[in-house]
Amino acid sequence: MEKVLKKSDLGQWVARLKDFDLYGPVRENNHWEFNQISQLANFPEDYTQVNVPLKKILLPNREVLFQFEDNRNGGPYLQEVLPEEREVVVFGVRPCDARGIVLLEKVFSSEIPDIYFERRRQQVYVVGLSCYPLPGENCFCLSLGGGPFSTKGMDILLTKMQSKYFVEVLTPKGEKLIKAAPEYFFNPTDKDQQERQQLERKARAMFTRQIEGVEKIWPVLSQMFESPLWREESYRCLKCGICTYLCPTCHCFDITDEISSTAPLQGKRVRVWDTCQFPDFTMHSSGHNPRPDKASRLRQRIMHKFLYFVETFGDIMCTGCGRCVSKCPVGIDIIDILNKVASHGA
Amino acid sequence: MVEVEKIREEARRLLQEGQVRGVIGYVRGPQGVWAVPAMIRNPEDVDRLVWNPTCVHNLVLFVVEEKKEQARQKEPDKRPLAVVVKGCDSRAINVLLQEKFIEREEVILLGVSCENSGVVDKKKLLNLVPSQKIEEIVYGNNGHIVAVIDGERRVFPPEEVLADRCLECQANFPVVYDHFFGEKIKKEAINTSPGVDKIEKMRLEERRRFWEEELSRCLRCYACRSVCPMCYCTECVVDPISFAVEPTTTAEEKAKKIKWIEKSPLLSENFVYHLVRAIHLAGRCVDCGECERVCPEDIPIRLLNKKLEREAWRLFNYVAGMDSQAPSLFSTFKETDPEDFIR
Amino acid sequence: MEHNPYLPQLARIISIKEEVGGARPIKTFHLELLNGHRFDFRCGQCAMISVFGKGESMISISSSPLIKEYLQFSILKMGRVTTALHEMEEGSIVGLRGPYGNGFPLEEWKGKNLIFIGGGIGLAPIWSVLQTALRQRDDFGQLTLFYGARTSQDLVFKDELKKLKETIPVYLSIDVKEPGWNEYVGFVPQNVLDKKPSPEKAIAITCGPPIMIKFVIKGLQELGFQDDQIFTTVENKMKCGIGKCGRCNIGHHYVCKDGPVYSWARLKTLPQEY
Amino acid sequence: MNSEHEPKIVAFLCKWCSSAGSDMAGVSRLEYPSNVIPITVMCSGSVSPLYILSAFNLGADGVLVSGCHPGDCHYIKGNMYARRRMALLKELLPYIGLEPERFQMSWVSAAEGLKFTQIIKEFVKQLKPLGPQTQLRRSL
Amino acid sequence: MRKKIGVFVCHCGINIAGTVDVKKVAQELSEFPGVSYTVDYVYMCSDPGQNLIIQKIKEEKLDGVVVACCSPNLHETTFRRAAQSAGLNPYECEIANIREQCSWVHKDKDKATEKAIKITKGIVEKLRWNEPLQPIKVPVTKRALIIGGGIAGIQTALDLANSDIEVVLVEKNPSIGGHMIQLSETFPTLDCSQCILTPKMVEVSKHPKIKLYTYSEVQEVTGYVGNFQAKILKKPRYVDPDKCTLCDECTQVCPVVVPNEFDLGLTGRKAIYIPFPQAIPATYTLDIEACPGVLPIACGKCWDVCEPKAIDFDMKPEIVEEKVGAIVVATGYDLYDKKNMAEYGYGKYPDVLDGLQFERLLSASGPTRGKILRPSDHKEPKEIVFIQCVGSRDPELHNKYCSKICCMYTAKHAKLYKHHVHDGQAYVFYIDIRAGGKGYEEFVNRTMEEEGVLYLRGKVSKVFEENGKLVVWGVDTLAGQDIEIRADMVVLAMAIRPSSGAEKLAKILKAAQDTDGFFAEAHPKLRPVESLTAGVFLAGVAQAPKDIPDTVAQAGGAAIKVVSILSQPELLHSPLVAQVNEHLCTGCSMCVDVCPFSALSIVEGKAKVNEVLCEGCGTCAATCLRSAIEVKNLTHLQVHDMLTASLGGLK
Ligand SMILES: Cc1cc2nc3c(=O)[nH]c(=O)nc-3n(C[C@H](O)[C@H](O)[C@H](O)COP(=O)(O)OP(=O)(O)OC[C@H]3O[C@@H](n4cnc5c(N)ncnc54)[C@H](O)[C@@H]3O)c2cc1C
Ligand SMILES: Cc1cc2nc3c(=O)[nH]c(=O)nc-3n(C[C@H](O)[C@H](O)[C@H](O)COP(=O)(O)OP(=O)(O)OC[C@H]3O[C@@H](n4cnc5c(N)ncnc54)[C@H](O)[C@@H]3O)c2cc1C
Ligand code: SF4
Ligand code: SF4
Ligand code: SF4
Ligand code: SF4
Ligand code: SF4
Ligand code: SF4
Repeated sequence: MEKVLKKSDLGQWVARLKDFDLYGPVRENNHWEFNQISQLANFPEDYTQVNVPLKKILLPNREVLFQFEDNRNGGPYLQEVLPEEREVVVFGVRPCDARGIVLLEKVFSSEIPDIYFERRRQQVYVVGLSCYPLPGENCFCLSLGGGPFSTKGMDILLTKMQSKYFVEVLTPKGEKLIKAAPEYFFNPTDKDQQERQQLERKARAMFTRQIEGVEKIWPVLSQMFESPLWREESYRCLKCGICTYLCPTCHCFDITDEISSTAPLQGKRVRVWDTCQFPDFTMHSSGHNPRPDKASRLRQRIMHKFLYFVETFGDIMCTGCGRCVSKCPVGIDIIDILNKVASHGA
Repeated sequence: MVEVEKIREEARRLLQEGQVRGVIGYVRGPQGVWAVPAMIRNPEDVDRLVWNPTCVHNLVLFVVEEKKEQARQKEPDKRPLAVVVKGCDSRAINVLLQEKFIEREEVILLGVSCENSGVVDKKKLLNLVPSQKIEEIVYGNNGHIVAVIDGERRVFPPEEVLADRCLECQANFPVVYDHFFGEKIKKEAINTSPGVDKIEKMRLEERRRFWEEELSRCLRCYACRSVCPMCYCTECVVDPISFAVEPTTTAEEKAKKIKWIEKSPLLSENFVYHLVRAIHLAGRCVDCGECERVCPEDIPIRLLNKKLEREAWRLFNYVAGMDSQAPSLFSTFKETDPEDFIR
Repeated sequence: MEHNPYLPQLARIISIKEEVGGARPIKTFHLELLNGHRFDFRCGQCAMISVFGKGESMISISSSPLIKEYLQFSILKMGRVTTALHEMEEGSIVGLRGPYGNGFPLEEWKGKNLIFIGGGIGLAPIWSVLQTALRQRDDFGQLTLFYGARTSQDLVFKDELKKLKETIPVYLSIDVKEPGWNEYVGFVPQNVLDKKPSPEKAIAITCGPPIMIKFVIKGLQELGFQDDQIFTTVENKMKCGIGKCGRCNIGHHYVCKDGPVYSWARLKTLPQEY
Repeated sequence: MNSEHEPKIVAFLCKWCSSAGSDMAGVSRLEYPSNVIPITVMCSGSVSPLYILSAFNLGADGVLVSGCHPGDCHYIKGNMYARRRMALLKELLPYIGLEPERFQMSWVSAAEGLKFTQIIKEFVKQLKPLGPQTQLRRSL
Repeated sequence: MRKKIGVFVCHCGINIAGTVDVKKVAQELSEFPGVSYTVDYVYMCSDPGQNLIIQKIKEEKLDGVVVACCSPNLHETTFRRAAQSAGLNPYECEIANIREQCSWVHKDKDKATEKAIKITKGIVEKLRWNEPLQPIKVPVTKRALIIGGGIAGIQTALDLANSDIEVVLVEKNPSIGGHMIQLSETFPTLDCSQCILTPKMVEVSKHPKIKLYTYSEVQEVTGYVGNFQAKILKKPRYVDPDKCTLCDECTQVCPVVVPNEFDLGLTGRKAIYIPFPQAIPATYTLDIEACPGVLPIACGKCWDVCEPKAIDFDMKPEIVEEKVGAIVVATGYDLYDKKNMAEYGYGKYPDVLDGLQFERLLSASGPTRGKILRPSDHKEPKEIVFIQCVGSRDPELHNKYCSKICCMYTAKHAKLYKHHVHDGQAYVFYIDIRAGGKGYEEFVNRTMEEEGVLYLRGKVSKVFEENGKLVVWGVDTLAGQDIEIRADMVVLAMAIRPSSGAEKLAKILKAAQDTDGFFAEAHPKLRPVESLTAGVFLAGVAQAPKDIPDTVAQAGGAAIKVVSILSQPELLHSPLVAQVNEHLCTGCSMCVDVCPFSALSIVEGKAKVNEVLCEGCGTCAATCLRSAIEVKNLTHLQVHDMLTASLGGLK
């Protein structure tokens, strides 16, 4: 379903969504972050891309799995803690982040479903904002089958035009949101349609960064396990994990027990973000570490995204949002690395 | 002016003569102008070395990493490392010397002057010239920074684009070095930080709110610690991710590891993490500003270190990294140390 | 209610046996699930044992699936969780979730000779197969056990081994000479080479320290075993047990669900990340 | 704030002076509020800043570190190192917004039972109006 | 295995039970993890109480015991002994102080009970991680090294030797005797210094238990209490004492004259000389600095005349090693350097003397055979000015401390002057008179009253020469007027400074100096003869300015301290010492810097604890950023868990 919404009506519509928790991009220091908001009059002109991607709402940095308690005579007593029941609308999600959810779903909803993720996924409504102009200097979604107007993972995609938003309603969830204030949504005219298409074309022409020949990458990668490239490229890596923490698709976590009282024992089992870039991530209790150095960990990051995930799920686990490129403190550049990989195959 | 050709010459000589096992310096990064750290091992690669206002990194970190790496080797390469150091970086070297982490002979310091200027804060510059293609960034006159954008030169006054730490820097040329490139133009030594001033002027609740807002964003990625050359500990006391497990570590030892804080990025835990780190860096932090630069959440952590830097000076006349022979801040005292806070 | 894969069931420790003392102690625990829960598994699978407040550890189930009264785990004291387990008493309650992993393809081995080759705590996963094969004696050909440890003290299941000797050939070994030891002295792979088990209709199942496995495989190949006749298990660090937390992978394989049992034919095609 | 709040206080007392001083208060039957849990350490110089931060993290509303007067330290100069460390901590905590009253240091000799009680009394009095310390307290 | 801990709660009659609900404490603790037995009892320290502990340790197979009772200062030893007698390691017994720190200081029973529970839980948590420890045993070498052969060193040596302890006495000068042998008569009794000292010196030289190294210096000391190794440098004296017959032929022929140290330059001596006739050892020394040359033998006159061929130009410095169990520093003092006192013309005018020079003038064996004559013209001074506190008590320019003995010896000097020069007039400038000592006040008073010495309260601003007189400008602060005295001689009571090599020696011994440079005592009141370094003791002025009686008393004190160590077959040292986690230590040496007892060093890049020296204060533990060093049984983990337990959990 396609609609248009007057720019001035955005705030009215959002005000109608009282039953939801609303999230939208909020400026913090030097960047944008999805924070809870009470209203949304417009998307600020300088809104680019949030810093921590949407995954922070679906896979929060700390998720309580259950509580345990030693009730003196009966031994431990467990209490499952599931995510709160509350529906959340997130505004201004860029296509790359929305595609990130689709990839996360592959992991968390396949085989043994992860009920925490699933519950949150069900409750989250994604209202996207297409990318014109490109929000980031390192955007390269186009090389990975995405694009500045991609709708994957979205319930609604908004495109900012002259005086209105072009509204693509993509799922029943999206329809539900529109229904909250149907009077603000109109059918698009042909001109609207054309403007929308034109913007997309313009946006697609703006990309400065790209991978040449993505399709070559995974066959080449499978031959590159022992390549010296990993050592060279990882020399300056800080093993900080920013690249993965901020990645919309990275999802590694740790599970730990947090104790609030020792006597009687009381605590929570939680899962917290973790990353393959941390040295102890794979370290056995004995100290043996299958990925002992920065090179093997960088290799894991690239291989997981561009080879292993492809082998398992038939998709690349990177949406081209460019965060890891922009945010890496030492300029480790996945686009550059992939181009090098691709050129190995050439 | 630092002539980069001279740095290259020296690096080439050192490598050709086999005097060093490598030269840690800056090279042009994959994203154009922005320099990145690199280790040059062959004389042929020396021409990759650059020196310009984007050379923000504190390369001493890689000295630390190399040291650890060599310690793991069965047959360590005992030759020294050459490393390019700015003023702040050289102070970091001094702290490492003071703490006997390295010996003076292990490094050949290629000192560079910050040209009476400093390094560029990428975020500041990108706010001024959004999404344009910057071709080159070089030093201009009087501390100005010149950026070539789409073939055009734009001159920025230092206060607009320099990193905060450089604006507040007290040693903009190395305090210890073997070779020196550029001129020693001494900037006014101002032990001030407008950022710290601002917080000090706040009321208590405002300060609390300020830090709560900032630290609540901390992801505990530990990038601030990973980048810090002073955080070279084998195992960090406040973080559960860098265990020093060796074959001889017993099960009991592992079981007895203290969890001073939880791994979860709870606000309280973030506070404790940053407070411990601040205390641990008191008298050791050389204000290279790297921790703040790398923080993906733009948390002004430097202001914690800066506060303690100020207090160490005010209370104990101590400045980190100036003298590799002096005892460190907390391993000495004076009879006259202030004690008016004690009852 | 939906299944929550992270929520353990409660289990009671019904017995604890000290197998090995000293600096690297091993204890065998028998657990029984509380509240009448069932736990079906295959040989070679493992389970996550929780000590609440300390965490979880992945441990191989060493009893046979045919035994319903209890689940057996033999645990080497390694760190936080395992130390806590070693400090527990009979009657204590722990958490248990699983079973995890693929397990051994016992069905395919029917009628074959099984050669078990274990080292140290590595006997645990093998033990489950061995016990099952003993219980379904007619389904299998000859059973042979090679087992070694650093000293005679470090051997697990000492009492059971004694009994076992009466039914099948058991070749024990220790690394260095000891007074009173009249069996093999030397490393396990050497013992295997010495005794020359025949590859004819045989399956070799080996588990132990990585270095031992490496040489056992080499030895078996020398003896003429094909890569698909050799099975081993891999230990990678695990947290979730269900292929999500991203830790235990070898290439695109998640050891917790695609492993830990691998034929050498399969394992050798995977990157060396274990 | 709640004036009825009973603050939880941890006091790190050096064995030779301050702990003995608190014993002296006991021997002299000098009454003081029961809010303070004493933890006897060998020397004020052995109190790591970690202990103090951890005490706040684990729920203390106030922390006291007490040692021998300068020159009287059983270990000669442990208290002098403590003084330096604590001076910085004392500056740092209010900087992040923690009430300065919550962390105190004192010199109490083995004879100063009275001083010990006074310090505790005053500490409790100062902490009561502040209410519970929540800034560094871990809440799961 | 997890520890089984027993908690024993004492009522202490009503002392505890009156304010603390002991039953509730026991009850709550019984539910605390790891506690397998609890009981309360009326008097835990009584025999039945102790027996209860012993019995329960055995019956309940307890691995640890917490007694919640009075201050550990009172009964920790009692209960540890009880625990030990039940077969428990004493360090598995801990005290929770719920009396002094709880019941006695609170009135509200509920609150006191709650607090007692928290305290006890904390201690249980601590005990959980306690390691069983054994006292550290250190074998002891039954020998002592004494550095400095003044009266302090001599007295200590004799006291020790007479207690059957072997002594190595090292003196840097050619003879022992120190400053006392230079003195004339000594206050307050005015007995002849040499007369009372020489017998002791002889005794030293004869004593079978004393090994004497004169003209020697300690170069290096390694090891620790009970087991020191000292390297001693024997400077060559070029004369073989065994062959030398003291015939004095050599000095007769020696052509070189240099100032005589013994007489503080008031006389000269030859390049080959005996410092003074009663020198011990009784032998000559060839001053190689002064001798025109050995190679090539430019002179050799002495060698020619020496009958027994005692002179040996080829003698080389020799280093000997001695093993000792304890060390006494008795290196005494030097006078404050002349250079510092230019305003008094000291060093410029020959008749401005320091106290020691004046002693030599007074001495019957001195340069003037006991007559008081001006060095410049050998005339008897008729007007003499003594100035006290020269360089002392002057924090701005000189030394801030009081040199303590000057008041007394100045009074002595003035008195003796009057004895010699009856018609002379003596003036004493003083700030105030410090005559705290038995008979001292009386001595000073007699000097003032009987001898008519004029005491002027005030400072001297300047001394200068004018027409053969020394003009002394001063103020009399009592009278409030300026004073000018035209004197024949001025005697300065120069400040006492630690002897010149003290700093070097302090480093060698790793013994601390105080801010004035004297050796620092471990505690100003309670451990005045012990240094900060275990096994190193102090005697005499090396520690602080003092007179002979005090010196001798301290020497005796030092001796008995040494005996108390060396009389034991082995030393027992508390095992509560620091330990290093080598995995974590980076060798930054911050702990080494802060350790007050120099117990730490860096060995192969890691901190290493000398368990004998470590006192377990934990300063290192708080300094180490990486928690790589901790004190046994009070580790970070223990503190952390105590905090967790006593703060009672989070909500
Ligand atoms: C498939 C499989 C089967 C196993 N079977 C047995 C067995 O039968 N008997 C036995 O004694 N041990 C077995 N282990 C090893 C056992 O899991 C570890 O020794 C144990 O997790 C150490 O936990 P810890 O908390 O005591 O150690 P710590 O070092 O305190 O904790 C480290 C954490 O890392 C993880 N971890 C560390 N090392 C390993 C490891 N090698 N494997 C998996 N996770 C690890 C755990 O999550 C653990 O909680 C098995 C491991 C795997 C993967
Ligand atoms: C002018 C004057 C008059 C005095 N009159 C009196 C008096 O009347 N009555 C009285 O009670 N007191 C008097 N005193 C004080 C008296 O001199 C001291 O109390 C006494 O000499 C202290 O003895 P000592 O052994 O500590 O030091 P010292 O006499 O100084 O002896 C120290 C010895 O150690 C040796 N030594 C130093 N360093 C080393 C080294 N590194 N290695 C080896 N040996 C070393 C020295 O050579 C010396 O022999 C007087 C002092 C002065 C200055
Ligand atoms: S962000 Fe950069 S430095 Fe940090 S782990 Fe990733 S690649 Fe390494
Ligand atoms: S990567 Fe693509 S989708 Fe993501 S922000 Fe950039 S243009 Fe938009
Ligand atoms: S770098 Fe920033 S987000 Fe990461 S741990 Fe440090 S302060 Fe937190
Ligand atoms: S915060 Fe402290 S312990 Fe952690 S790495 Fe830095 S200095 Fe080391
Ligand atoms: S704390 Fe920050 S500014 Fe200080 S030395 Fe470390 S990285 Fe540099
Ligand atoms: S302070 Fe810590 S890291 Fe440094 S030397 Fe001492 S024990 Fe080692």
